[in-house]
Amino acid sequence: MSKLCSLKEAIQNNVHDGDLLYAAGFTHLIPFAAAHEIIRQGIKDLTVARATPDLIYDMLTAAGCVKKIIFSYMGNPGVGSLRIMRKAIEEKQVEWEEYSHYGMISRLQAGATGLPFIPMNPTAAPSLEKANPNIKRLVDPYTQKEVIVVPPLLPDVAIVHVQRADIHGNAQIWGIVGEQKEAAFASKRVIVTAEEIVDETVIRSDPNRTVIPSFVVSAVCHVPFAAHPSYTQGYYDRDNPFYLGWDEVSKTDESIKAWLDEWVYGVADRETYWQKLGDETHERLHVKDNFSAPINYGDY
Amino acid sequence: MSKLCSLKEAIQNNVHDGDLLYAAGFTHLIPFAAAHEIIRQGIKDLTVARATPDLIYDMLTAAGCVKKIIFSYMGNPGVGSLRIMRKAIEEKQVEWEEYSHYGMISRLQAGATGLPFIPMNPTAAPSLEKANPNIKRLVDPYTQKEVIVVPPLLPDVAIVHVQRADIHGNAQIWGIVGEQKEAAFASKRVIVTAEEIVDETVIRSDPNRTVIPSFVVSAVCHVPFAAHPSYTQGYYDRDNPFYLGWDEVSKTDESIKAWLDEWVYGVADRETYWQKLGDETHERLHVKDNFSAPINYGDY
Amino acid sequence: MEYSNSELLTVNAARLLRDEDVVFVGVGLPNLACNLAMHTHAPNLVMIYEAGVIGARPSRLPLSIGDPTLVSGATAVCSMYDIFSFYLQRGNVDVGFLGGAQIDRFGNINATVIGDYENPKTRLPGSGGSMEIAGWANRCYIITPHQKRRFPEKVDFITSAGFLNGQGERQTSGARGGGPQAVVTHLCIMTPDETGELTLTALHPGVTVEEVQQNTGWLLKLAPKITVTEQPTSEELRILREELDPDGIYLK
Amino acid sequence: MEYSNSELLTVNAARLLRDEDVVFVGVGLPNLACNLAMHTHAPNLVMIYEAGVIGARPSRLPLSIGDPTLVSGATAVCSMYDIFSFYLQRGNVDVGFLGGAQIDRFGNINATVIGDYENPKTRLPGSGGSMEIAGWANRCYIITPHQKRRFPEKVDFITSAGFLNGQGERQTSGARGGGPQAVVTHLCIMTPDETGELTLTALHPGVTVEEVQQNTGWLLKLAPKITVTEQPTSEELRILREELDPDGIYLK
Repeated sequence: MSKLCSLKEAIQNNVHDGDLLYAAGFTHLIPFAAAHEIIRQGIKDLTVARATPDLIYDMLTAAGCVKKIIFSYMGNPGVGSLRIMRKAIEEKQVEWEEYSHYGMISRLQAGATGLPFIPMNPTAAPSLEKANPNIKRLVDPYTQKEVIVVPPLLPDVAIVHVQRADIHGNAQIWGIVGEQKEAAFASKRVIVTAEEIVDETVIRSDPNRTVIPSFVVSAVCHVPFAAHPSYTQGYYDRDNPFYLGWDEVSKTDESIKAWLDEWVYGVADRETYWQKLGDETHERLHVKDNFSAPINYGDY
Repeated sequence: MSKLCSLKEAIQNNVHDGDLLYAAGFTHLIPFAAAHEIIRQGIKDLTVARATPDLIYDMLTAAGCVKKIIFSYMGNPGVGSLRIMRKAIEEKQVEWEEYSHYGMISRLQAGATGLPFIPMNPTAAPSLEKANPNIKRLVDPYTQKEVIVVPPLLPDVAIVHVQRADIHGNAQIWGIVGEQKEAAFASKRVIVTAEEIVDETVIRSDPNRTVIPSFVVSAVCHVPFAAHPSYTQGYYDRDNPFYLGWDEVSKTDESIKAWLDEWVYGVADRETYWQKLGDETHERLHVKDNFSAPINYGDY
Repeated sequence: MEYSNSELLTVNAARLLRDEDVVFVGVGLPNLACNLAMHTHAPNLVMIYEAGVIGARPSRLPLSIGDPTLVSGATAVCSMYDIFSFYLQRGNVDVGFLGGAQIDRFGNINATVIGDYENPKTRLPGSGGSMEIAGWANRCYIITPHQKRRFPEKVDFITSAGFLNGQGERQTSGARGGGPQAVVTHLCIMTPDETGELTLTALHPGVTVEEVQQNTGWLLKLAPKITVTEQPTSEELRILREELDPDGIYLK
Repeated sequence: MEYSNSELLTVNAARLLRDEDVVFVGVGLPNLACNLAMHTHAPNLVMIYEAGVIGARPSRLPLSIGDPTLVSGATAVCSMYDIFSFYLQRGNVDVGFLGGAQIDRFGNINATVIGDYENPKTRLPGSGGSMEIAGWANRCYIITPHQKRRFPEKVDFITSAGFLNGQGERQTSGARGGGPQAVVTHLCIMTPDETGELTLTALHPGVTVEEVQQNTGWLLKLAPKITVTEQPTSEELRILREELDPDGIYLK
């Protein structure tokens, strides 16, 4: 059964005002194309969860889509501050809920595996536990020592960008796999955007590579370069100048508005956006091939 | 730093009388060669843990190496009863401790991740929980409902057979990956046997495929066909007639002794064992090639 | 057309499956039933094996749960911890097939021990994954030959939960799955009533209520209306015999 | 030979690493320090990144924790849940590098907020993985410039634990790691005494105790014997400048 549709349709059908959204991808495969489509569709009051809000949630916040943010590290990776979200928190324009990376990922793991909590060992750091009542303690019945527990995170919708998927939604990822699997399994609905839509036989030629199975997927969209300015391992590089440039763009309301007008509202879809970036950028982000050693599954 | 050594050395240095042993591999990559070497070295009083004891622990029990068995399914897969272990339990010649598959694997997961317990949801089945005091209950602090918990399993030594490893111990597995990773990370010492010892560059050409990193490995041994009569995906098939034949062999003390004399005590190592199996068997277990679609990691 | 008891069981099990069901399947008859359903009314069935294989397309009859033919050509392979947690515990499995040495009045299954647990008369293989399948699959089906010793009023050990002692006891246990929805035997189909008690609801062609009762260890409740199952069609039998088990390993 | 403060920090951080250490490393100076150690006395160092990369061999200077150059040629890549649980929580990480906006007398770090948490004066990025690194790595090293505002007597928020309020409070917390073993600044090296209080144990060449004290927000304890660190060698500087950061991105 094909779940292939346009990104526009996928967002229309699966992302609604007030949803809890998890746009997955730790530093890699960040689904920027989907976020831009959410902005274009004017979706409001989202609770957005990510270990690292990154530029993707800075953009959603700037466009007024965000009511609340759940996170564990709010920075512009390798650059510095995430100005828009930081200001929104400092000025209390958004609500926030905060964890450490492992706490955040444990919440997803609990959601993805159907558990009411996941334990983690004590870290000795007391302040976040005091600030967030969702972080609790339990006594280990075997040693009588205390463990920290966090509750499941159960997003309404996860968006996951992948290297390749078939039309049913079976999706394969390589390079940094982050929390993609956990986000997909934890969520009620899953949108997959893919660099390539491949025949089912390609997926079936390497089943160990499959991270997300078709039956947890709601929609599959063919969106090359969907992760720019982040990257897709083996397809294109991270656009570091973009990350550095965002530090400037995000300094004033005017420059933010101008950027959104030009690069989000002013383009119809990712294909237009990519073409607009131009040849120099395409060339700069191009990567040479580097193939893995082959794997023999055997013909049984 | 090379950890390459003979299987004989690896067992001598890492498996001791009274150890808790986990020979990993759910139906696939079962490390029979290592078990035979343990028998040859006359190691005693082992506590042997595996989800499925399979023929490998039937053999260890027959040879008098086993004091206690921890398991979740004690059968000859696809054939029927595991006669030797079953008799040992019925006649109380060994101690035993029993879980469901998920309980067993959760114990390994807890051990491998450094947690004092892992929760699982209630299954409604009451009897095993009553029979095994290690299975406890906790109240979920978020919903006040009960969850089942099991404590970590922390073997003294794990044995893991893999398709390929480098001399440092970085090991890659494909096909059924079972509980190999969890067993390795849970254990104090890890012996890796490999169908092929490859150059480090082969491992580094596909880092997502690596299941076990060098620094948890104690010894690496080059042992082709180490999994016979189970199989190695892409290398050779499962020897079904052997599994069927074991049902006969394991019927009497005489036939068991004769088998051990001929196939374990009577052979020096796996190479001799494999040659002794003969051409007809080699041919029957041979598999044709079937390669995965290539993966481009990119040259960054 | 003539058919064996195994064929009858397999055909009736296959008919309980729906298209797009995600099925947690073992080897033997359940595997044949799933493949039969895929060849007939449920082409989009997804088969999951406890060894961590998803969407298997075995090109030969798998002889064990870890047969490599389950992996080559599958859509995904994951670890054992993941198959039980992300798939089964999370609620992603629609159907589980179960069997066992004893099945009782409330659909509880014993696959662990005959006699006392500490002093076993006969030691059986134990749970494997069946405790979790019975607890967490949305629907479970029990496939078994119908013999009196297999159907005691109360099992010696509850390896996998049916409805426990009935009357909603399963519901208060916290287990997410719906429990056994049907017991398919070579004589009949029994389904639980609202209290969880197995009730005779359908007979296979030519079988009488008396015959079923004689082979059951308690006074079996009868549904107000007992139907008769449609006998295996020649197409169903052809697929089983020619395509799925040509050597008659499971169906003889 | 002349050297910058960043070069001084990096060289002294590198010297704290031992061969075969498994290091949980971020981008920037810690990454350079690890690479320098690999090029000198610790060729078998294993670098782990919180993005899930093990044994990275970056062929260019990684500019973010998720730089694809960390993946190509690494020995292993795993999920974020796995890197924190199988590696860090399990105790497989020997060394963690940490930094932060504030470091206090007992080596506690604030990377979360200046001012009140609910009413932040300045909102900082937050923990990321540093809470777990500080808790669970066997040894932690804090690398930071030495300025008075960075070294208050007490941090506003303990993002990552040092020795809390000292006197064994960390030990009773249940955290497995040994806590910060040294704070390396561009002026000196401070190590905790038996109560967990940071103590001046070594000065960099040409730096005085007074200079350190003027840049520290409390009356800094002095070790009975304060040593002087060996200045960066020309070979160390050559590797840093020519091989590791030729564009001077981090070392200018």
